[in-house]
Formats: sequence, structure tokens, C-alpha cells
Amino acid sequence: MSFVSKPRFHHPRLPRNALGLTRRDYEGAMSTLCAGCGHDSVSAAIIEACFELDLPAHRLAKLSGIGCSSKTPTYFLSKSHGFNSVHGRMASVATGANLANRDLTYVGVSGDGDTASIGLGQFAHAVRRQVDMLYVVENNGTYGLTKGQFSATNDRVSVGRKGQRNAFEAIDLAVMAIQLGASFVARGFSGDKDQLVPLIKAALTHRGFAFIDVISPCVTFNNHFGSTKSFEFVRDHEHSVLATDYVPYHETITASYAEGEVIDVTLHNQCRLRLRKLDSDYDHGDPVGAVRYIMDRQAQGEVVTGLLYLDTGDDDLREKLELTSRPLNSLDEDALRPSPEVLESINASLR
Amino acid sequence: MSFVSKPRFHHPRLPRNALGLTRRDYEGAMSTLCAGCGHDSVSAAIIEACFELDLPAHRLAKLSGIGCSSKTPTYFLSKSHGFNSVHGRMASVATGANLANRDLTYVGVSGDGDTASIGLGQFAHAVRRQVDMLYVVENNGTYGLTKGQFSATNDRVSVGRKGQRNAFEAIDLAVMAIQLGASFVARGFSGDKDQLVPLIKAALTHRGFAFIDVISPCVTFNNHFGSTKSFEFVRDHEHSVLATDYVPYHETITASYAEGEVIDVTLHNQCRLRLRKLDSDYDHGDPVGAVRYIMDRQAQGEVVTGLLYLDTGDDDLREKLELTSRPLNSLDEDALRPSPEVLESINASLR
Amino acid sequence: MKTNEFVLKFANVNGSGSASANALVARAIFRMGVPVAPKNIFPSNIQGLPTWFEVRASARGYLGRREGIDLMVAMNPQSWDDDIASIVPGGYVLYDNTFIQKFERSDITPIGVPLTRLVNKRFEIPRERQLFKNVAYVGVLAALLGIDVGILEEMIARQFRGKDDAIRANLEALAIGRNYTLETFDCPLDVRVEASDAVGDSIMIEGNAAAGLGCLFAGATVAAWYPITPSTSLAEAFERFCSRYRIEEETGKRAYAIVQAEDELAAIGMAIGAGWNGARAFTATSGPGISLMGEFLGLAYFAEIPVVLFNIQRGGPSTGMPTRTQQSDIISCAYASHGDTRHVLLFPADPAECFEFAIEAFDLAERVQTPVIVMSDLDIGMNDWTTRPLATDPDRRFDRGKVLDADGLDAVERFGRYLDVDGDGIPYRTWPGTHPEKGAFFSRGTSHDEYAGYTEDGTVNVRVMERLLRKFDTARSLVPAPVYGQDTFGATLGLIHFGSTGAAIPEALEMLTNRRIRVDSMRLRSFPFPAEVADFILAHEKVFVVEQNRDGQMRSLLINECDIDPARLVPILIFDGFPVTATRVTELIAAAVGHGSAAGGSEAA
Amino acid sequence: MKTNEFVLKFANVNGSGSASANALVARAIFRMGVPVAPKNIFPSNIQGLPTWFEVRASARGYLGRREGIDLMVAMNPQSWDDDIASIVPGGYVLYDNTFIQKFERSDITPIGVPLTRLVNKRFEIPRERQLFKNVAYVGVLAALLGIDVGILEEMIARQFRGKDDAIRANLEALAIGRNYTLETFDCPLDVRVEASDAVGDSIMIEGNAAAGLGCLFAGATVAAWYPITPSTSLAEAFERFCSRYRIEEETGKRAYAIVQAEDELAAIGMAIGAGWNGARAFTATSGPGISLMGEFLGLAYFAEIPVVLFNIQRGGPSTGMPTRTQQSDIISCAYASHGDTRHVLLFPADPAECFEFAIEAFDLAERVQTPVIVMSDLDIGMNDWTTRPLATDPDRRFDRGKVLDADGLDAVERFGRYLDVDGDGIPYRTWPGTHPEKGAFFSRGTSHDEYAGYTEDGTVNVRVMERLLRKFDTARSLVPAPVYGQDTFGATLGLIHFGSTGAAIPEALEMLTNRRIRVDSMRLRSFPFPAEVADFILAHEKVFVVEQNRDGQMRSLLINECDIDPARLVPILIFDGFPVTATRVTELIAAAVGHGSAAGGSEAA
Ligand SMILES: Cc1ncc(C[n+]2csc(CCOP(=O)(O)OP(=O)(O)O)c2C)c(N)n1
Ligand SMILES: Cc1ncc(C[n+]2csc(CCOP(=O)(O)OP(=O)(O)O)c2C)c(N)n1
Ligand code: SF4
Ligand code: SF4
Ligand SMILES: [Mg+2]
Ligand SMILES: [Mg+2]
Repeated sequence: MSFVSKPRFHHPRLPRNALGLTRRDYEGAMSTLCAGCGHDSVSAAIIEACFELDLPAHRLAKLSGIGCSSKTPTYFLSKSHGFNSVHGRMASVATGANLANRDLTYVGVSGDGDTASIGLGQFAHAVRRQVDMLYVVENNGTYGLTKGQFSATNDRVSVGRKGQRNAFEAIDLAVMAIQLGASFVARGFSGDKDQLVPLIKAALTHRGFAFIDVISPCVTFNNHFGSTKSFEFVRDHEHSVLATDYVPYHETITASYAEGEVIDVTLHNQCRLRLRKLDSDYDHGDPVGAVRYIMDRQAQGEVVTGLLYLDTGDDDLREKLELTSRPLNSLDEDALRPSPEVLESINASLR
Repeated sequence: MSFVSKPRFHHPRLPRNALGLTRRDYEGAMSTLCAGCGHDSVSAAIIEACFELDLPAHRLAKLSGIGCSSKTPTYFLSKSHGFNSVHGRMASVATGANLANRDLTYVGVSGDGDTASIGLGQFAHAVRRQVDMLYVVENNGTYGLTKGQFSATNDRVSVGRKGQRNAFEAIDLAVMAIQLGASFVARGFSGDKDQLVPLIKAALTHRGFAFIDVISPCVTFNNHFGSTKSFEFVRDHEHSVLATDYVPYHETITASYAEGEVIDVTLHNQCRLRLRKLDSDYDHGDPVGAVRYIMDRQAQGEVVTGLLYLDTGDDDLREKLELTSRPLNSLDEDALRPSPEVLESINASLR
Repeated sequence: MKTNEFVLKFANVNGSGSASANALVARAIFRMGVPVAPKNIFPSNIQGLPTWFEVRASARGYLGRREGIDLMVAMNPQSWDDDIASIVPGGYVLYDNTFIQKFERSDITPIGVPLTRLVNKRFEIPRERQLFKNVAYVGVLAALLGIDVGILEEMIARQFRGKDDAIRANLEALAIGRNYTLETFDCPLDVRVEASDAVGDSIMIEGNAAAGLGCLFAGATVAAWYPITPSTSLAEAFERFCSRYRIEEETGKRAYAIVQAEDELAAIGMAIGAGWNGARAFTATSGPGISLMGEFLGLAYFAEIPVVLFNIQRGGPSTGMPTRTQQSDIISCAYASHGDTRHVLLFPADPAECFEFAIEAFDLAERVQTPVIVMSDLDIGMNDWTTRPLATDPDRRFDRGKVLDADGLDAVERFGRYLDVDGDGIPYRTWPGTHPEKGAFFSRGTSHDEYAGYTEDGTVNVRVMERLLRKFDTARSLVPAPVYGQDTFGATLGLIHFGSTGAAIPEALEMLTNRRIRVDSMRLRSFPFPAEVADFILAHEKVFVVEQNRDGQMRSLLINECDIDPARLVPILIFDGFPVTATRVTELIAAAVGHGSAAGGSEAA
Repeated sequence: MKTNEFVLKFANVNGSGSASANALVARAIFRMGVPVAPKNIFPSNIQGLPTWFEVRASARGYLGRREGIDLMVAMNPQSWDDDIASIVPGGYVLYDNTFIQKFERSDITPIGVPLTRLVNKRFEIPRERQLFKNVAYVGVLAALLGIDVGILEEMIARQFRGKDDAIRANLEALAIGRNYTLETFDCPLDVRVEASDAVGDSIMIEGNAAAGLGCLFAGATVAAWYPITPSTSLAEAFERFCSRYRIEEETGKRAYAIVQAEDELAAIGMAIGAGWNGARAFTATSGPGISLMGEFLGLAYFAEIPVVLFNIQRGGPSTGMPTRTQQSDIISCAYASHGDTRHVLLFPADPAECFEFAIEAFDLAERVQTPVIVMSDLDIGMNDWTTRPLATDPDRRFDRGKVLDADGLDAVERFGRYLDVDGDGIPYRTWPGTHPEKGAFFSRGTSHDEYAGYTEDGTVNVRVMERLLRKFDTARSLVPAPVYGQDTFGATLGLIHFGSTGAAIPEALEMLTNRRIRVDSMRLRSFPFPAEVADFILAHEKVFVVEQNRDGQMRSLLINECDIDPARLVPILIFDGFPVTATRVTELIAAAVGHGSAAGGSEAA
């Protein structure tokens, strides 16, 4: 089957891509996230990347777990089928979907709670299997949807919404992905569209498991990537008013900086996040070097962004399994069911 | 409560430790593992370590998941309480036990299936939490108890019992533990008692999460750490006889070599495992360096053994949680239950 | 005149700070001595979607949810039409006439107040403008309903103790709304509050907070949990109370351990590990977490390890309606896990019982050496309820069950972990580390003999499994007995209910009586069912089983466990996710009786 | 004379290669035209523990397990005493008199053969000595039982085709045993095999292999699984058959994908992902895996995704008795997951039905858009059964259910994933990628409307939940109907059974008839229960429900789903982990009837 998409009526001035589609054709339902949530910027970046890549939206499937981040597939590509599965298990659902139809493009969206806590095992094994997909973690260091508990990617020194200290080591999902053999590992920042869109485009066209850890601040429970001061600061300021269920309206945080540069981004909780964009001469091909670089910079208080590791040589899961080139879901009785004679010979061998 | 153990009658010539106990006092029930199974050597090493450390056995608790490896706690320290829990979830049970009574020593035994597949999430999070315990993986690259499927630690090139190739990246649990912040990470070989016993002793006395990955060959489904030839070899030789359910009797594999040395160990399937024992000038204190070293050697076909990483500075879980020094399970009504007045004041505040 | 008998409803956008303001109104009414039942009806997101807050005030003490709004505070244009439609004829709508000017319904009285304009005149910062608009409408309501403004002022002062600026600003906002209203309208309305003493010594508390307090008083020391609505606030309450009442004076150290686990499997695993090792341990979860805990619950059942699990039920199946209430995990909890298993369940009906049953649960879990699941729900757990004061018997010791200490072990010839020494099916246990030579055993989920040794002998396993049934039977006499709506049974019709549904039952019974349908009622509080449950059923021709699920799960459990003819038990099922109303219960029962089909026409005299 | 009617039992140590030798004997008897039922009773370890292999031969076709061993091959000193005790008076014991010399029982005939001595004389290598000892006792048995040695020789030659050395050595070992026996004893015994044609066109196969073949013929393309006894061999069989019959000729590529998942949650997650995306997908598991799959099963139920799950039941609860058989996951599968859920179950009774129901399951799952669980067990799954040949209708197309392709989507005005267009409760689906503009929807486990949009509207959710009930009711008419033991009902007593228990029922009915207890029987094959199930029950005064669990789980399901008075259904429970025997069923029923208590004394005329 092949489809030519029939463009809907559009405002003539909207730019169109090679399929004759406008950005609007890649949009989704209206977001119900908090105003200023980083996740909405990631959705926008995905929309932009798909538009620029001239992707036919219906040939893309979007999958997620549960969380604010996992809601976002509703907010982009409304012409794509979506699957909002269960908490922490998107990876397995995506793996199965992938095997059923090798011809679609798969985008998985997850959160740091969804991936680094309940979903850590499935994440690690999807990496190992080289499932051909883009796996995005919208990483805010917190459990947004359940109102601000620490997640496992949360900085060790952070102080939470209720003043608790986080005493546990943060999990760096990018390092873990490299270690486990992912073939495309990147880190982005939700506010840096200039970097994020190209990363998503590269990941979407990569064959194998492509992972992007996107730092995506939660404007409401913003206790990640912070100094120990952050929460105190917020609390002092919020005590002046009545509510504990009040979510102030925030502007989206953005940042724009060049390769090799370091910038400080000020988050809603007034604390700073220091980002370092990889230099153009960075060696993407060295997993050990990549891990060392990330860890060294981390020790300096910097979060490295960019394409951290790339290996275009490995087989993806479908190749490892030596799958036929025809999508499995397209095969019918004739392709799948042995003849009656075969069954008779099997019976005969069992007598 | 404190106990003085009352030594039972023993043959006078058996050597005794400071508690007046012999090695026999540290033994367990008779093993039901296959003759020559590496796991039995690990049990022996644990017995030896506890004997040499003069540990009162009843102050140690042994926990496990499900698998041949997870059965072994029955085969050592019969005076210790044991808990054979469910597959892949020993880490959580051990964490809870640990919190209930901070005064016991905890030994968890697991398999590579139990830890690297179904239990990966719990393993990673126990590491992060710095649960004060010795966590041993008896790593044979296979699912022994369910008869020889590949596990996630299995070498990528291996060929399985039924001739399948393993196309997936192996998970190196030691690397993962270092990355996740374990404070004691070592690798041993079941056949090298000289190295293993001291490692276990060091781990038992370490405060925090101590991980030992013990290469422990499965003599029956020996498809790990092999060359691509190994299985073919076995199959050719086994076809000469009738059985598919026959488990040949094997001698335990042993190895003895010095620091800095590399040796080749021949496994039951005739293929070789190349072990490299760490040099005495190796720097235990550098996590990034440790990972790099392991990965570099791995690329040379070598498995590094020894104490890979040590950090004695971090708090363990009980410290992170600021627990009282009295075991929680020893606290009674007086320590735990607020007074009736407190309850009345709470009621009053709710009116 | 609707004095002290009305329903007030707020329609807001979530994340706007409204819930705090609305709760202030509910609490003020309560403080005036009128029983109230606030219900927070919130969406599963953080900001920007419609959210409602209902406050039923009832001097008669009818605190089930009630349809028909007497006064609507309509602050959300998104839901305006539905909100207006839900007002009873003769009711009122309070709205911000800065924006909205015109109106459709003529049978209700619009009360337009220029909230935005009034507040913006006084406050500059957007955040303050939003929040003080909420406080301003509290002031408006104080005037309209005749709420004692002194009480509101005192509550604000208490809440912001030490922050004089905040107190001042809030009081000002309150006054802005109140003064405008007093000047503009004829106050109070016929919907109004008058000081009363109908609440007695009652308190107002959420079930989850009460349960957390119960865990504190029960001596729970290890809590492992994973965030999930609506159970999160239970663990958080426990943490809050512990940080206040469980700090060692001398050292500042904690006599409790709380771990936010990586998922629900780990949470229950930790609780089981702690229970095995002699601590009182619990976890709390909802819906999906229950499904994930199945394997471990089976282990705890079979290895006989005490553990307490709070299930704050929400709308299922799957992720379902996470911010709505249901009672739909009855079967999945009673028989959780593969193989032959059954678990002790407790069904608290209000926050006071959440507190009491939390304490009960730890005693039961240790006495019976098995998981005990406290089956609360979102309605009880996350709403403030007017409830009797929390009470414990300070002389009651923790019942740790049959635990042998070193002397106890010395006294037995050969310790057998799973021996039925007393004939009640409950064996003796001992904790790791107790004795240097005796009592060490190997807990396992595999089949085992009376000495905890592994066995593949089928007859031994049958013996152990049958003892577990005996043990469960012993539990029948240990669990809380049902309570009755009447002193004696007089009707031919009965009604069984449990949990949060109970709030609507007294009123429903009255409505039924008014319709000349007499019904006796019994409230279940536990599974296994004490013998009197079957007695009640058999004493009535038909028994309605009111529950908040589609499949009549409690009815199934009753049929199956009491060997009752299903024909006797008529399902009354309400599962739209809202707390049940007396009207709905009454209608369904009347229909069943009236049409004569299900209930066999046995209308009582 | 016990010609073609006897039980042969082997007592061995596992890992000694005995199972293959023992299976050879069973197959040879089968090849002689005598129906056989081998049962491999093995421990949960790999080497060194006692293991047994029973072979019942029955020309009458009574293939349930039977107590009382006619000939014991006692090769394991560890279990010697029990093994000897299990022989019927007048029976035989074959043993290796290289070691054992003396004997206690005088009512059985010892047959000592110096197996070790004979074999060690000829073979040198330890491995060969062990293995050929097994083959040697096969030779002994060939002589004792009168098995056609030509058949054995041919089987060995077939097995080692191309390895002449191996063939020669095996035949030699066979001859060593046989010749010694022919020379030493009077052969054959009165326990003997005679060539017959009682097997017709039957085949011998394990249920798991048959189910794997069923998946092949059903067009399953995606299998995700995690190893667990006793389900492992199902996935492995599927892999084996696929590697033979599913390789694309031109390219050598595979028309199937099999993934060994990291655990059961991932396994079912993958199957669901594939089912959502239009492939026929399945997983297989046992006990603990079922508990772990609960959350995902609820998702598939609510989001209406076809998926097939094979549950090869074993002894529960918890890790339980992993190498023993039970039927104790009935409730946990029927109502798997929190919230209101119910799942379609199929109950195959033998390997042929495993094959047929595998095919049925994929059609049902797609037709009904829901999980279908095939409830096999260890006895069926891992033992060879004499069973009718595997058969399919080559003209029958796969029933993919209501799936819209691009033209179908073009034809509808507005596609609603969860609209009940046809009134049967089953909506239409479409696969991702089908149409560029239409049909895209968002599958979710959260509450949704008919267009798959997220909703928190309780009434919409009630509507969806009630449609799901309607859909389940439609399934009632699609699932396999029960089958009956008699053409017409004549008795006042009935008996309901299902699954592997069925093997013992014909013989039990005969035994009961001999005791003048007449019983009609019905074999359940599916849940939901077709209407005739209730009819059968109501047509009888008492109905015995025979099942292999402690809690009478199928009885509960019948009571609950058919609204049957529990008093009618008498539980007959056998759950020691061994396949049930006709004698045991008969005794329990006779006791129930005789004592008149449970069965109300309604002995049939
Ligand atoms: C099994 C299960 N456990 C818990 C939950 C409750 N829950 C919903 S979202 C969430 C965490 C979300 O955190 P994250 O993945 O970081 O997403 P975010 O909201 O921060 O984007 C949790 C715990 C659930 N839905 N299912
Ligand atoms: C939930 C669950 N899934 C599967 C199994 C079956 N099972 C038992 S042991 C095992 C794997 C054991 O492998 P490993 O941990 O490597 O131990 P080994 O036997 O190799 O020492 C499996 C899959 C189980 N018991 N429980
Ligand atoms: S709570 Fe945080 S993560 Fe969730 S929508 Fe709001 S800002 Fe985004
Ligand atoms: S199967 Fe392998 S791992 Fe298991 S006991 Fe035997 S040798 Fe050891
Ligand atoms: Mg997050
Ligand atoms: Mg292993």
C-alpha cells in the first residue's frame, strides 16, 4: 500500500515542505501541560524536525509511558497513531510494535521517572537490542505528574519541594546508554531549539536505537539541576501568598549558544544550570572517551549537550533477528501457514 | 540481646577461629547443584571468608532471588536466616531487611539472569542507595535453572546450546555498578579461591554497597565466555551418545595466578577464558579510570579480575536516611508511639 | 430556608490556587459547628484544566455527596454551561462580572461581583492578583452565607503565623470581597450558615493523613512506596508526622525509615524484607501498583510474612480515571497473585477508621503473619471528612503475634517455622539474629515442609496449604466485625455496603423509608467475613450490595466465600467515579424493588 | 495377564540421561499400537535429584495417571523404599543387582540384572557407561515386556541418522540388556505388550510442542517470552518450527520474530505492542509470570488490543512447585488486573486441543480485540500424550476481526475507534500507517471516549465499560462450546471438568458406574461460559466440579458468572501436583455422595 497525502486547505503563505505540508499538519491537540513547561518545547522541536524531514506523519508511530512527558505525544503529530501505554514500559511496547511493522518510524517519549526508575530495566534492554527508534527522555529530575517527588536523575545535592535533601547518586541516562551499546546518544536542552531540532532529525534518520536525553525543566516542581539554595528561595517567596496548589504562569526558558560554548541558564527557581555544547572537533566514535568526557565535565558542574556518541555500523534489532524485508503485519495465510501436506508430514513424524 | 555461641562437639583437630568455631559451623545443607558447578566454589569461598572473619553466623542474613545461584544460600551458613525470595527482586527485600535491623550483616546472592535481566532495575537502585550489603552475582552467562538460555551478560559472539548466535551486547555489571556509584566493586573467578576469599572478606567488612561479579562457569549449559566454536564443539561430541537430558560429571575448574598476570582458563566446553588479575599499583579510587581500564581490556578479549573500585567515604543508606543507631525492629511502644496527649493535640489542631 | 443544609460548589481552573481558598470556606463552616463534606474533584494534570470543589453542609449529618447545587461559585468559563445547569431551581450563582454579563437561566439568582476589577485595583503582581481573587470570593461567600468572618480571619492568621505581610494582604482581600457584597446585596441569603453544635468533638481530616497517623501510632518503622495518585499523600503524611514525632531527642536521628522506591515491585519487596526482619513495615499504592505487587503478595502469603498495604482505590481498569474514586480492586486484592491465595482486607469507611484500621492492620498482619490490605479509596483518602476524633487505647500493646525470642527458642525442642503448634493454623516465627544456634530457617516461596525445608512432596505441600486455610479461618474471628445501621433486623430487605459508600447510606435509608421501602443495613469492615455476615444475608429475603464497580465484585466475594445463593444478592452498582449519592442508591433500589425483577418484588411493609 | 494394560515406572537420578531412554520405551509401546501416557516427574534442579518417569499403557484408552505400579525400574537408591512400596502386589521390580542384593517385599517379583557390570565390560568412558546403562535397561524391558526390538532399533537409527558410530554403540547396549534378560528370565512377563491397533491414526506429542505448532499455523509472527518452567518449551518449539517452516525461500530471511525478553512484563509488553501494530503476537508463561503480567493485561483489556497468552500452569502459590502440575490460576487469569476486568480463557485438554486452541486463540483475540489466555498446564505441556492428529481446515482464513484498511477508512464519515457500530460491543480498529489522513487514534489505558480521546467524564467511561461487558457477552457465542461425556443427560448428578483432568474422567465415570453412581459429565473449554453451561448445571441436582486447586476456583467462577446457587456445585479438589487419577476422583465423589453431606445423598439409580 502506498499513500499520497491529500493536503488540506491552508493559508497560502504558510511554508510547505516537500510533501506540500505545513507545520500545522504536524501539530497535535492542544497541550494541557503547565504554561512554560519544557516538555512543550520538545513537542515543538519534534514537530519542526518532522516537518523539515518531510516525514509523512501517518508513517510514524509515537509511544509513551505515563507522566507529563508521556502525555506529550497527544500534542504533536495528530495524524500519527499513538500509544500511551503504562508507566515505565513504553520500551517493550515499542519493541513489539517495531517487530510487527519494520516500515514505520518510531518515536518514544518518556520521562526521567518513567525511564530511570520504574522503566530502567526496559530502557537498558531496548538499548541492548538496538531497537530502531528515537527514544526521548524529557528529563526534569522530578515526577511532574505526581507533584514533585525526586527522580533518579535528580542531582544529589538538590533540595525538594518540601525541603528534603536528595542523598542519592543521580543516574546519567546518556552514560548508561553509551555503556549499554546504544548507537546514537545525545543530550539536548528543551530551550535550545537550534540544537535540539537537528539532533532529533539526526536521530529520526538513524538506524538503530537513538537516545536523546533532553533537559526539560519542570516549571512547577522545579527542584532539579539546582543548587542547594533553590527550594529555600522559592519557599521564602511563596509564603507571602496563600496557596499550596497555585501554579504560577511561567514563560518558557530558552537558550541559544554556539558549539564549544558554555552558558548558564537561569531556571524558574532562580538557580542556574550550566550547559556546555560539544565542540565541533569532539570525537563521536569513542564510547569510553565519551563517558570520560561527560563524567569529567559533570565533576566541574557542567552538563554536556550535543551528539555524544554515534555508531552507524551496528545491526538494529530487525537485522539481528534476520527479519524478512516485508513487514510482518502484512503477511497473510499464504506467507505464514505451512501447507496441509506439511502438517500431515509432521503428524506422520509423530507416529 | 547478646549471645555467646556455644560450640558444639567437634573433632579436636579441626582448626578453630576466634569464636571457637570450625569451618563446619559455617557450612550449609548439601548442595543439589551439578557436580563441578562454579557456584559451589563460591559457597565454599563465602564459608571460608566468614570463618576467617570470625563472623557469628546468626548475625548474618543471606538473601537471594531464583536460579541455581540463588539456591546456594541453602548450602552455606546453616545457622543464618535465609530468604529465597522471587526472581530478580532480592535487592528490594535486602534493602527492607537492612532498614529493619541495621546490626546484621547482609549477603545477597544472585545470578546473571536474576540481576542483569529481570532484576536490573532493582540492582541499579540498590547500588544508588548504597544499601550496606555484599551483593554477589554468580555469573555464568546463562540461565542455568531454566536450562541454558542466553543471559544478558553473555558475550555477544557466543553460540548457544541449540546453535543460536547471541547478537546482543553483553551487560558488564561491574561497569554498571561503578557508574551508578557503588562504593566497592570487584570481579572474581569461582575457581580462584586465593583471590575470591579475600575479596569476599573485604566486601563483608565494607560499609555500603559491595558488589562482586564472580565468573562462575555453568558446567552443564556452558555457553558463556566462549568463542564462536564452543557450542559446535560440544554438539559434535555429544551426538555420539543418546541423551539430551544427560549432565556429564565435571570436575570443578580452578585457577591460580598472581597479581598483574594473565591466564587462560579452559572451560568445560573446551573454550578459553582469559583472565587478567589487577596489578598491585592499580588505582582503586578512580571510577572513570576503572571503567576505561575494564573496557579497554575487554576489547583485548580479557576479563579483568580483582578489586576494581573502592570508595570508603560515602554514606550508606542508613546514614543517608539518618537512622537511629538502635535497630528499628528493636523499638517498642515507648519508643515509637506518641503519647495520648500528642494525639489529643493533633485532634485539637483538626477542629 | 436552607440553613446549614446546602451544597456549595466551586468551579475553577486547576493550578490557580483555588483549592486552598475553597477548603478555607469548608473549614470555616465546620468551625461554626456544622458538619461538612468537601469533595475535591480534580483532573489528572497540573495546571489549566477544570476542577471543582463541592462542599455539602448538613446539620443532620448527611454527608454523602448530593446532587443539586444550591450555590455555585462559577469561576471557570470552560465549564460554565454545565456548571450553571447543575444549580437547583431557586439556587444561586456567584460569578465574576468583570467578564460575564448575560445569563440564560431565569430560575436561579445570579450574583455578579467584579472580582477581577476589585482585586486588580489593590494588587499589582499577577501571582497575587490570581491568588487574592480567590481570597476575595471567600470574602464574598462569608457575606452571602453569613460565615463568621472572625473565624476566617483567625484561620488566615494561624496559617501565616509569623508572616505579617501575608496576613495583612490576605485579610485585605477577604475584606474587599466581603465589604462589596455586604454593600451590594441583601445578606445573608436563604442558603446560609448559622452557628451550631452539630459537630460535637468531631475533627476534619483526610483519610490518607489519618492513615499516616495510624501508621505512626501503630509503630510502623519502615515505609517503602512509589508515588501514585491517590495514595501519595498517605506516605507523605507518614513522613511529615514522623519527622515531627519520631526524632530521637538526644541524637536528632530518626526512628523510622522511608524509602521512595524505584517502582511498586521494589516498594512491596522492601516492606516484605523489613517485615521478615521484624520491623512493622508498609507500603501504599493504587490501581496499577496493585497489579504490579501481585507476585510479591503471593510470596508473603506463602512464606507467611507480615506486611501492610494501603490500597487507595481509584477508577480502573488500567490507568483508568486516576483522579476519580472507585471500589473496583476487591477481587484483585482478595485473591491477589497466581495459585491459591487469599488475603486479609480491611474496609475503612471514613478517616477515623483509616486511623483505627491502620493500627489494626499491623496487629493483624503480625498476628496472622500475612499481608493485610487496607482498602481505602480516593474519596476517603484525599478529601477532608468530618469524622470522630482519632483515638487509641494507650494501654494496648502492639500485638506482635507469635514471635519467639532467644528464651522462647531455647524452650522448644526443635523449632519448626511452619508447625501448627496451637491448632489455629498460625505458626511461630523468630527474627534473624535472635539465637546463635537455634531458630535459623530459610524463608522461601517454593513449597516447603513444616521446618521450612524445601520439598517437592505433594502431600506435604497439601498439608501446608490446608493449614493456611485454617489460618485464614482463624483470621475470621480476629478481624473487625461488621456494623449495623439498626439495632435489630426487622425488614425482609437488607443492604450491604462498605467503605466510602457508607457516607450516603443513612440518608438513602431515610429516602427509602419515605418511599415505604424498609431496609436493614450492614456495613462490612473486613475480609474474611465474620460468620455474622452470612447470618445477616440469610435473615433477609433479598440483600442489596451497594458498591462502586461495574462487576459487583463484593457481591461475588460474598457469594463465593459465604456459599450464598446469588439470587439473594442484588447488585447496586455505581461506578462513574464520583462518590455515590443517596438519591442514586435510592433510585436504583426502588427500581429493583418496584420493577420486581431483580429484587423479586419483596417490598417491605 | 496385564497385556497392554499396565503402569511402568522408572526411578532415576536426574541429569543421568534417563528421560530419553524412558521416552524411547514409551514411544516403542505406542508404535506397537498401544495407547500410552508417559508422565515425567522431575525435580526443580538440573542434576542429582530423584526423578521419575511413569508410563501407563492402556489398550482401552484410559490414559489418566493410575496408582499402583506393575513394573518398577528402580535405578535410584535415594528413593528406593518409596519406589518399592508403590508396586502392586504381584508386580515386578527391575533393579541393578551389581549393587543391590536383598529385598523386603515378598509379594513382588524382583528382577535383578547386573546392568553396571554388563555395561562397564563393554564401555570405558564414564559418560558412555552412564548413558549406555540406560539403553541397556531399555533392552531389558524390551525382553521383559515383549517390545518389538525392531521398533527400538529403527527409532535409534532414526535418531542418530548419519552417525553410524552412535547407532552401533546404542544398538550394542540395547542388545546387552536384551540378550542377558532373554537368557536369564522367562520372557515376556504377564505384564506385556502385544501389537495392537488401538491407537488408530493418533500421534504422540507434548502439548507445548503442539501449541507451538498451532502458533505457526495460526500465523503468529511475533513471540516474546521469558524462560520459566513449564512454559519454556512452548516458545522453544515455536522457534524450532519457525526456523524450519518460516524462512523466506529467496532470501533466507525470517517471517517471524522471537525475542527472549528481560522479564515477563517486557514479554507481554512486546506482544501487546506487536498486536497493536497488526501482527499476531503471543507470549507464554507460568505462575509468577502471570502475576507480573497483570498490569499489562488490564491495559490490553481496556485499550482493546489483541494478544495471546499461554499460561502453562504449575503448582502455586508463589514459586511453589515449579515442576508439578496444577490448575490454580483460574481466578487470577479470569479477572487479571485491578479494576473491573475479565478475560477470555481457553482450556485445552490435550495436545491436539493445544494446537487447535492456539489457532482459535489468535482468531478470538483479533475478533474480540482482547487478551486470550490459553490455560494449559505442566501435565499437558511437558508430557507426551497419545492424541488425535493435528488438523486444520486449509480453507479457513485467519479471522483478523474488524480491521479497516485505507478504503474502509475512506468509506466511514468519522472513524471512532471505540464506537459500537454493529451493536455487538466490538468496535473497529485500524493499524498505524494505514491512511495518511484518517484513522489515526491514540490508544491509552486512561479513560477515553468513543473516539479514543481522553476523558474524565464519568458517564462516558461508564458507557465504554458497559460496552466492554457487551463485547464479552458476544465472546460467549464465539468461544469453543463445552463437550459432553454422554449423548444425553440421564443422571441427577453431573460432573464438570476441564483441561488435563479430562484424561482421568472416562475411567472415573466407569468406576462410578460400577459403584452404581451414575454421573453425566461436561468438559468446559472456555470462559466466558456459553449458555449451555448453566443449562447443564441446572439440569442436575448436584454437580461435581473437579479441579486441581485448593480453593475450587472454577467452581467460584461458575457460581459467579452463571449466578448459580453454590449448594449445587460440589468441589472435588486434588492439588498435590500430580496428574489426577480416576481412583481419586471416584473416591472423592463416592465419599461426597455416600456421606450424603455435600452432595445431598442424591445417588443416582
Ligand atoms: C505503575 C504506576 N505507578 C505509578 C504511577 C503514577 N505516576 C504517574 S506519572 C509518574 C511519574 C512521572 O514522572 P516522569 O516520568 O519523570 O514524568 P514527568 O511528569 O516528570 O514528565 C508516576 C509515578 C502510575 N501511573 N503507574
Ligand atoms: C518471575 C519469574 N520468571 C521466571 C522464572 C524462572 N526462572 C527461574 S531461575 C531463572 C533464571 C536463572 O538464571 P540465573 O539468575 O542466571 O541463575 P543460574 O541458574 O544461571 O545460576 C528463571 C528465568 C521465575 N522463577 N520467576
Ligand atoms: S508539572 Fe512540571 S512537568 Fe508537568 S506539565 Fe507542569 S511544568 Fe511540565
Ligand atoms: S545447571 Fe549450571 S548453574 Fe545450574 S547447577 Fe548445573 S552447573 Fe550450576
Ligand atoms: Mg520527570
Ligand atoms: Mg546464570
